[in-house]
Amino acid sequence: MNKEKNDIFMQGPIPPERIATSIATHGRKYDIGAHSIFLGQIRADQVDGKTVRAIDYSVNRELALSKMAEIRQAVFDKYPLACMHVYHSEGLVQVGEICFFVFTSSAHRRVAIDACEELVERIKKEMPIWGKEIFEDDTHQWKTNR
Amino acid sequence: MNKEKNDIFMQGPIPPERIATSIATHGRKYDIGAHSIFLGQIRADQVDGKTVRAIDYSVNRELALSKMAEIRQAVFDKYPLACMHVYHSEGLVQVGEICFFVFTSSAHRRVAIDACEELVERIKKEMPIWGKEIFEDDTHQWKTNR
Amino acid sequence: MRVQVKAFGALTDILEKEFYMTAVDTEELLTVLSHQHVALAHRKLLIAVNNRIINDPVVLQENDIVALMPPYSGG
Amino acid sequence: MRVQVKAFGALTDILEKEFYMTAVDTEELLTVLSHQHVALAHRKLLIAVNNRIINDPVVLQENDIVALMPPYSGG
Repeated sequence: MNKEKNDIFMQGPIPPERIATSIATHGRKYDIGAHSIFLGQIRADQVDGKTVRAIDYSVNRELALSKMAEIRQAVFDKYPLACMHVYHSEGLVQVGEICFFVFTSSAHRRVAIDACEELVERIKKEMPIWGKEIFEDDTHQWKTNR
Repeated sequence: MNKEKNDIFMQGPIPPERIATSIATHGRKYDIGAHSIFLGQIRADQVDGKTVRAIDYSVNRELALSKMAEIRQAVFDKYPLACMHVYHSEGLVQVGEICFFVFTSSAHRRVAIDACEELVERIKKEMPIWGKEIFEDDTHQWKTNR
Repeated sequence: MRVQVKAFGALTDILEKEFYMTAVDTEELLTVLSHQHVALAHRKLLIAVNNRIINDPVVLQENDIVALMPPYSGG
Repeated sequence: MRVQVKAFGALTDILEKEFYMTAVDTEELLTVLSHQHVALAHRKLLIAVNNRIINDPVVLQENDIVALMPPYSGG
């Protein structure tokens, strides 16, 4: 599958270097005073004595990309952001690895912080993504969001 | 000046690689599900037709370190955090560079996000740090926080 | 009408990921599938027809794509 | 009492960063400095004696360290 415009999905975990690169890139934007970043990481949750070793993310890609375009537009309309970056993993992500990355930048901190939080909540609630928690014995259960 | 225990001050800008390293280090902590990060960056503000080219930060170091210990303890007491990292620049930081870095990690997102925001607000308000805005013509004015 | 059905998330433990079936509308489609797969009955589902979420049953056209989706759990 | 005074932030445009002076208490210290440096009068200041912020005037001991600080502007 080709990288489409506005595709937020990365195969497997999101590398920490990606985050450093995003930050370094914005050093050239002199109107930015604040960045807010959220990272989701796979937890080794215990369920009935079994331990999660990975989450396998699947996506309704077409629906997801149009929903993301809608969320992106709504957040840009609401907040005077200089930048917005969103990545979400697709496929297998091991415990301790990053599966979700939201990055907002603005002149002042309030805007970046609020927009970042709103993106995190909306993406978790509205994006057609499903996490399959894989236990150490290779059985699974489907993640549910609170 | 030696790096003391709990010293949050870095000479000059905070390198983006530092942030990537912090994130990568936490990949070994399997009880973490969320990281929240705030970054302050030097803005090329315009004041009466002059443009800021850098901020020179000075610190009442002894007071700052005891205040930081107090804030750190209060935030750890209030939130079940897995980790907390704070860096603030001392000395000269050019526009586009990072001067302030707050990083919190926890099992669930709410805690990391709220703790990060509280740290940012408390540090800006309570830490004896002063920013001297240096203009392109080498004149200066002292920064005031809102 | 013959339509393509795509199953997502936990539904892929019950249904094939993609298959074809015939139904007049989304209500009939769900009724038929629930009879064939008991595990499907009383499940909370989101339904999209041609990548548009529907809240009420809709009549199906030939070659429509019907996505059956459990509650989202990304992030 | 002879005390060490340390000035911070914008005050370093008015005062030396570190100097010694004699005063009975912090109130006298401020009064003397304000007479010497008009720019200091009516400025909002935080005062720490031996790294402890004081809200009311305190009597000074020999070798105390008095920090004079304008409002903070970190971050």
